Amino acid sequence: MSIKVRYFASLKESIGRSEDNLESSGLATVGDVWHSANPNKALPDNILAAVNMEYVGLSNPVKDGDEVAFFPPVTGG
Amino acid sequence: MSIKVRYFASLKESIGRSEDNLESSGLATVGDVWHSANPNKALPDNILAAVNMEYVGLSNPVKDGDEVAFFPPVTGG
Amino acid sequence: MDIKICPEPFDPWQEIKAYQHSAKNIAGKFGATSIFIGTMRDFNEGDDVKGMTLEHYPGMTEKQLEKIVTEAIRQWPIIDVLVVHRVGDVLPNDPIVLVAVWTSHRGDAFDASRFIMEELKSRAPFWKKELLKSQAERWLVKNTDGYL
Amino acid sequence: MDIKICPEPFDPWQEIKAYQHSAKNIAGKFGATSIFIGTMRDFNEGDDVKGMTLEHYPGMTEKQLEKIVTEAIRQWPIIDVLVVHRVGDVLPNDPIVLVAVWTSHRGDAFDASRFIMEELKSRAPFWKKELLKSQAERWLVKNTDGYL
Repeated sequence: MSIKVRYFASLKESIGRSEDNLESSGLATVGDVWHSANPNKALPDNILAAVNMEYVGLSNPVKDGDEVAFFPPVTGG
Repeated sequence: MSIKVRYFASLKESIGRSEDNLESSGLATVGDVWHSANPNKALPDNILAAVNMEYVGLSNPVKDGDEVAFFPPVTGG
Repeated sequence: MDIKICPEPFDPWQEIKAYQHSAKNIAGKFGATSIFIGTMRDFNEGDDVKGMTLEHYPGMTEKQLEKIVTEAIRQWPIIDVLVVHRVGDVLPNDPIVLVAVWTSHRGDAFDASRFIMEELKSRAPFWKKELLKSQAERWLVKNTDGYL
Repeated sequence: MDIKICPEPFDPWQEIKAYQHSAKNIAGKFGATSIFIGTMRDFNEGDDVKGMTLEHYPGMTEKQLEKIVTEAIRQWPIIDVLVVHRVGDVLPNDPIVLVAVWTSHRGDAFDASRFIMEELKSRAPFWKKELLKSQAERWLVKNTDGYL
């Protein structure tokens, strides 16, 4: 399956990448996507996740073609 | 003593005057001012009163030179 | 702080913009601006309204508005306030009242602008007489509670 | 209803005025307009701030703002809503966000505009990085609760 992973703001800076394109099987949840894209790095505290631009929890399932995003708490407005 | 009395809005229309200049002794309170200026007319319900542009009750004392106003509930904004 | 009674139509955006430019000391200092504008509608209580006359009590109106703004400044950390209220003959779609509050933080701006509007509605001596399409005139009798 | 993401500075008064003119069907129908404007300050947490970069997640930002406005429309009798949010490089005194809500009655306008601002602050994917006078950069970490 193919998953696009996106990072924003301070998380993007600390990881040093704005996106990954994962091609791998066995990705069941958003948490799996993080670990597959960042094998040596625990997901930092407070990081939010979205699938196809909707907020989700880390146990949310993912499917082929999804866009998964990770980012810190929002500070707009 | 000399008291200027002012009326506004629907009260002004129903009385048919916008002001009275009272020259009389024995005016102790705002209520006295109303009755002196309008001897045959009870103060209508809900009418508000002000002395020198501050809200007061009908039992508020008045003194020579005061401006006393009567008007219906306000509807600005 | 400025409080204005306008006998002519006013443009609320122009009023705010001009005031904000003139109050140069607040530039860069405020983070939040909360603005309320009351506008005349072309209907009320089921009737078509052609126009309105806004009467006030010159002197007392300004005095009461100043008291209201002073009370707001005592309650919230306010940087600046502008209040503009129309009087005289008003047409549908004309702005009637403008309240603008500048603060550091948004909660204070929302709370203070609403407080000023509610107090203005209940205490500032203005009276509205509507002219209906039927040519009938009627005095409005009571303002509603804006917190409900 | 309109939601705009602005990569360039915007004039909030011009935005509201133009929107109100373009939405001709609302003229004469609304009695209340509640507006909130968030503006960049030249200081924060005790430091002088030279500028700010506002990052967002194109697509998700618009989607979340639409959801927020739709929720507001479901909760209050709203006539129209305009939301404008700046992105990119921002200077002190630049407007960052504009929320305008048109309703018949003032309580609804106040409640709905505040709701939209609070939800925007907590859910719309924007992130601020400040550039201090000292040349240091720092990401803001958390928005405060505007109801407190």
